[in-house]
Amino acid sequence: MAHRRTATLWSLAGLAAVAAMVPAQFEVFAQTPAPAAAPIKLGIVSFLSGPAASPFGIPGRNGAEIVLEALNAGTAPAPYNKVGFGGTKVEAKYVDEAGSAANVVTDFRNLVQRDQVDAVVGYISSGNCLAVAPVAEELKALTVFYDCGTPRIFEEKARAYVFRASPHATMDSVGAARYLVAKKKNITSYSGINQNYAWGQDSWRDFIGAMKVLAPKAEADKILFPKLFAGEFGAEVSTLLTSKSQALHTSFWDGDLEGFIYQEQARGLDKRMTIIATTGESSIWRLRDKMPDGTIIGGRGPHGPLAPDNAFNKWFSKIYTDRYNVPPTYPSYQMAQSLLGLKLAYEKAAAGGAKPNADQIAAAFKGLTFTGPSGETKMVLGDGHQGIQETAYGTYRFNKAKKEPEIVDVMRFPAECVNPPPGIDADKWIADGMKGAKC
Amino acid sequence: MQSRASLLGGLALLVAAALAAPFLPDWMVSLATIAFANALVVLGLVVLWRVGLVSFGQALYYCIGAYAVALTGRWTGFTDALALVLLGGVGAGIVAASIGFLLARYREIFFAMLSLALSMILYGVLVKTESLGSTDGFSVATPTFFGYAPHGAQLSHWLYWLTLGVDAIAALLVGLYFRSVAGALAAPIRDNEIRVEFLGISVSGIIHTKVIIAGVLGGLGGALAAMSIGHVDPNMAYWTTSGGFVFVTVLAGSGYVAAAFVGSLAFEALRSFAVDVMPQLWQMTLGSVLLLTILFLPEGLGSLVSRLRQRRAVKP
Amino acid sequence: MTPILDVRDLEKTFGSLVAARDINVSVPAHQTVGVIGANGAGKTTFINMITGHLRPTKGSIRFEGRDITGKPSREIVRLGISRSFQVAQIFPTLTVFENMCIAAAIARRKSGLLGNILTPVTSPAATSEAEAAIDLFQIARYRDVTANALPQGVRKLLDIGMAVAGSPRLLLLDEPTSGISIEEKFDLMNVVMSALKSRKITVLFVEHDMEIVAKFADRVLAFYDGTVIADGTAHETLDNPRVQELISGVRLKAASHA
Amino acid sequence: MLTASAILTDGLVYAAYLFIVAVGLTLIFGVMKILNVTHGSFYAFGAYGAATAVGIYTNGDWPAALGFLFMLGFAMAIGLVMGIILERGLLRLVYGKDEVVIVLVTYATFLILEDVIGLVWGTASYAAYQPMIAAGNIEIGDLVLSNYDIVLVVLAAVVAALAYWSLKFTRYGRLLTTVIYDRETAAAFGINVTLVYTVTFLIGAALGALGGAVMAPKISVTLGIGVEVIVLAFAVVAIGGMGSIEGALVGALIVGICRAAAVHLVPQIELFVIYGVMALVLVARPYGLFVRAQPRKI
Repeated sequence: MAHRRTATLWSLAGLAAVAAMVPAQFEVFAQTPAPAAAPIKLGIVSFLSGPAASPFGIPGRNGAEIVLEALNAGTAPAPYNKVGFGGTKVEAKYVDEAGSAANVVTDFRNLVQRDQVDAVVGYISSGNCLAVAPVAEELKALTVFYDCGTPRIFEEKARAYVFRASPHATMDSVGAARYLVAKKKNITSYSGINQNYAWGQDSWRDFIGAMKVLAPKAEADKILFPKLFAGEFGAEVSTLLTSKSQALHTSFWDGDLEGFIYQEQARGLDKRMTIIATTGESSIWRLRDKMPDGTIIGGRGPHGPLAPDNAFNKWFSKIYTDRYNVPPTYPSYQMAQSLLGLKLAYEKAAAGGAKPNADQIAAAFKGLTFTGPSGETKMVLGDGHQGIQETAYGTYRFNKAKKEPEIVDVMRFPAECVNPPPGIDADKWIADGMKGAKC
Repeated sequence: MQSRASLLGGLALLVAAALAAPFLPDWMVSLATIAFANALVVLGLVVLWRVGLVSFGQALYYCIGAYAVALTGRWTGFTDALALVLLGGVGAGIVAASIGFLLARYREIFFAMLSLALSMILYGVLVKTESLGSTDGFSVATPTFFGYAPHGAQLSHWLYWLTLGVDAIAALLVGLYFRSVAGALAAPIRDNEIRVEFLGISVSGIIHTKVIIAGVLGGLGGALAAMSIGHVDPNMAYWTTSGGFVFVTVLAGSGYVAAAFVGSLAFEALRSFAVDVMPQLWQMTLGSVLLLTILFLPEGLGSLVSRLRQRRAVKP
Repeated sequence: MTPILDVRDLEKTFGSLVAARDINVSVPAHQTVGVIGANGAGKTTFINMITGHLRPTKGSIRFEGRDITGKPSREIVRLGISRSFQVAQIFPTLTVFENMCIAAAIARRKSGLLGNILTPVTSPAATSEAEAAIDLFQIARYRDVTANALPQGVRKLLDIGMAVAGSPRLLLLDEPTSGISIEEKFDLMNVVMSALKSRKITVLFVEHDMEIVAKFADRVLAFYDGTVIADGTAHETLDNPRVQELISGVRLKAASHA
Repeated sequence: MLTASAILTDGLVYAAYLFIVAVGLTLIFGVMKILNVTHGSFYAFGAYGAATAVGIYTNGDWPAALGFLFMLGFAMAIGLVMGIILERGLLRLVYGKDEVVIVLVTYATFLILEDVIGLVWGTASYAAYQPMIAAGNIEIGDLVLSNYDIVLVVLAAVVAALAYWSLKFTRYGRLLTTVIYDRETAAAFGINVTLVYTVTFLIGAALGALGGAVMAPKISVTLGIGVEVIVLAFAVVAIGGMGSIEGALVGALIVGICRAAAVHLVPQIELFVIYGVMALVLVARPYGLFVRAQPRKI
């Protein structure tokens, strides 16, 4: 008898757990038959907690916030000067990307199905992008990745609803190799220190591949892969001190990059070899005079100080700096560029006047070419879903008079020079000698 | 009589949960699928916890189950969901059986630490395996059901039903196990191992069985989760994943088999809610709930039921 | 007839410490053997070696003709030797019935690799044996009391009852009356001994109280300095002058002073 | 030859870091039998505290050498305050519960404190490199060593010596040893175990914060640094034997030298070194190098 009652109680507990989730559902029902003036809803996903929050997540989020604010006010420069998206205001919901792939996928579904957002813009981790892409396809949910780098997203499968305006990471490593070879023509030896996870491994693979093509005589000496967030790099610095390499490639970012720079500087490694930091741009405003002069700096594309001197850039870096008291870094630019691309696609699809659906926006986004704060983006790879841009590398110098970081000796590489042509996988393109590069 | 009553109750709950699927929004079904898949791992931890052992490395089996499914699909193109789930369970079970020889010698915190070390070694191996995408992982082929290949909402319903089915069978078998000699010895072993040995039974043998059961359940859970998420990555073996499972175990308590399922669902709902409502403070929310559970509901959510029952029993 | 227990040249050393040496004892079935000796004389070491808790350094132990030297305790228990403990070893969070039931179910489980899993703990065979053992040891009124709430005497009875529920043929009792008040000792031993008699179990018991030894033992072994110095009927051993000088004498003197 | 001496010095520096991080954890475990996950929070708070202290200090016009001490003192004070709040406000309530349940209590606290860091210091990262850069470096042959690393090694040696001396030769140390050895007997002898617990937890918390403080100048102080440290410290402590100070020292040395050797000789296996060593040691000696299995009592 007692047990029967237990079973009943369990049923009640189960129902209660389900019921706990229901109110949100009613909210959705209430909003479905919305009036025409209802705002467009965007889900913005980036790291709001954990180690990737400070360098990427928060700048990305801030970039979205300030751009959407300007769009809603209609103060952005033309052709982005229509209010919101096509005259309708845009509302954003910010979600933390932290957690397992299961969490990220669940939160994505919640955004699309529970909150019924019109599009999701976000994702920093390549793993999360790879996990979200198939779900986005299954749900036919328009999704724009803004920062994740892996080329696999459009190489593994054709996608219909997934876009990425920012170029994939191959460009970063190829650009780094091209700049290095251009500046150090007689390089004989180089080393690499990259974090032991997909990003670090991929970056190094692309870099060494590009170096083999561009400087076949130079040899890779020390190849170091400390664990992610190792914090202490004493042994790595020692190993590198024993190397005769002229350059050191690193795709370290934020915490590890800054920690490494402090530690190598205390032991003078940068006096012996030039450091090429492919994400260095996102750290210059914190490292300031602690970033060694002469370091080769990349910013995952033409962002920040590497961005072209156009009206959009002036507008964006001004509104961002005014609000957050620090200049925008590349994640902010990537976010801005992605949002502006999405806005154009939306407005193109909405040309008829009615609110466009995901298919219409996707069709409009496909193959789009547009110009934003970081210059021109051409959606040409991945059947028009993956953007390419020019990239730029430069040499760091701290301007003591102005007390400001500077990037000098900037070299710009056209998009077709550092990106594979459509239809060819990045890995294969590099391995085959980067054929068809137009520099 | 007693077991028949809880069996009927469980069955009613199962049928209700299964029938509810078409009426619930899709995101809720997906959330419940992942929750119920994870609940299997939690059930395994409950089996261990009854004997006083906590594994901070249960993600090892979860990850093995998940990768078994994903790799089979990737290498052979085989996608039958049920067979893949069983494969995940068996694969994890084999691993559990082999490392069980080692683990069964350990108790208390040492058991927790060694299982943590083992799961972290798998994590390291997967991170090193660039051909499998390292930390990015890779996607899982869309599962089929005896040749039937559903899509969209149909797919999530079928995965949900499959998960419920596996859960039901697992719950039934674990319930029977708790009533067997080996299962009933959990409290005695926790209380007094030497006495158990002197009753003529091998304590390490029994713990070994429990490690295997927990391993199989972990593998099944991982396999189902992999199909439901559609993606696997080494993070599934990381210690924080194990920590999450232990968290739910504490939330659920070890008193009832059903608590693992309700606890897991409650946890997923709570996490979803916290991320939604306070994206910057969700860790604090989860931590506080865990803390309050330990302080005020030391036997977990399950004890709410027994408390209610006692209160009712007191009333005429 | 083969003796139920046959111990030859048994020796146990811990480093340079000799805990037991030259022990030769043969026990026929159905005998009740008392074991006496001062603390540290080697009684418990002797029991621990027979039950497999300690591995002998030298010598052999045979049970019903079968060599059991150095086997793990759980195997020895399965062969038919059980033991009780100086401090009652029971499962404190379970009730008396549950304690008994577990003991009975373990002994009655199916054989084979999965026997532990395939045998329900509350099989009819196990529950009826548990009830029988509870009745046999006269603790029925504590049947549903949690073990950590039991009085000392009942704990002892439960401990021995659990050993008996495993249907042993040889039972070793390590100081069954320790921690029990003088008034209760005889009652307790009466219950235990009649229970064991009814089950036809051969008994070896360690005891400090010579009156109890004299009353219940058919035969008494006296331990001193790790070895057996006297072996005979209760009277023979207790009257042995060396035993009186080295073991019981001290106690008798102390008793006479009191 | 160069490689060998580099391995040795790198190993020593890394071991110093590991020891300072692990010693508080092992002390708390030894005395209180608590595997303290909040140790990661102490570390993080120590690092953030140190960064704050360095910020305050470099704005003032004080001698550089004192800055290091100010930084350590500031961080350890934060550790002490946190320690007393946690021990008196929370852990006191759960003493006597299952060891594993207490681990979970500290895990929950750790989760909460992770967000507290975000609330107090925000999401931006902090730098505190000044003490390390100010310390300069010395060249020994081809190898350049940071003086700060040498200070770190000396500091670890001082902590180890202090711990050894105070456990052996002070009244409180002998009390601790008694409690570690046998809690019930200690209570029976009239030792105020509650007070011993509080003091131990405070020392452990301060040591955790010290670990974060000495590392702060070398790293970028950012969200999530605590998580990495927990597992690292657990591994060191598990290798040495939980609750053993000399175990933590030897464990740190083993891991430090193995890792340095891996980086110099076979960088591919660096990721596995710590867990590999830990699993091997645990297989051979289940309770770690310096702790013997408790004999089973009947």
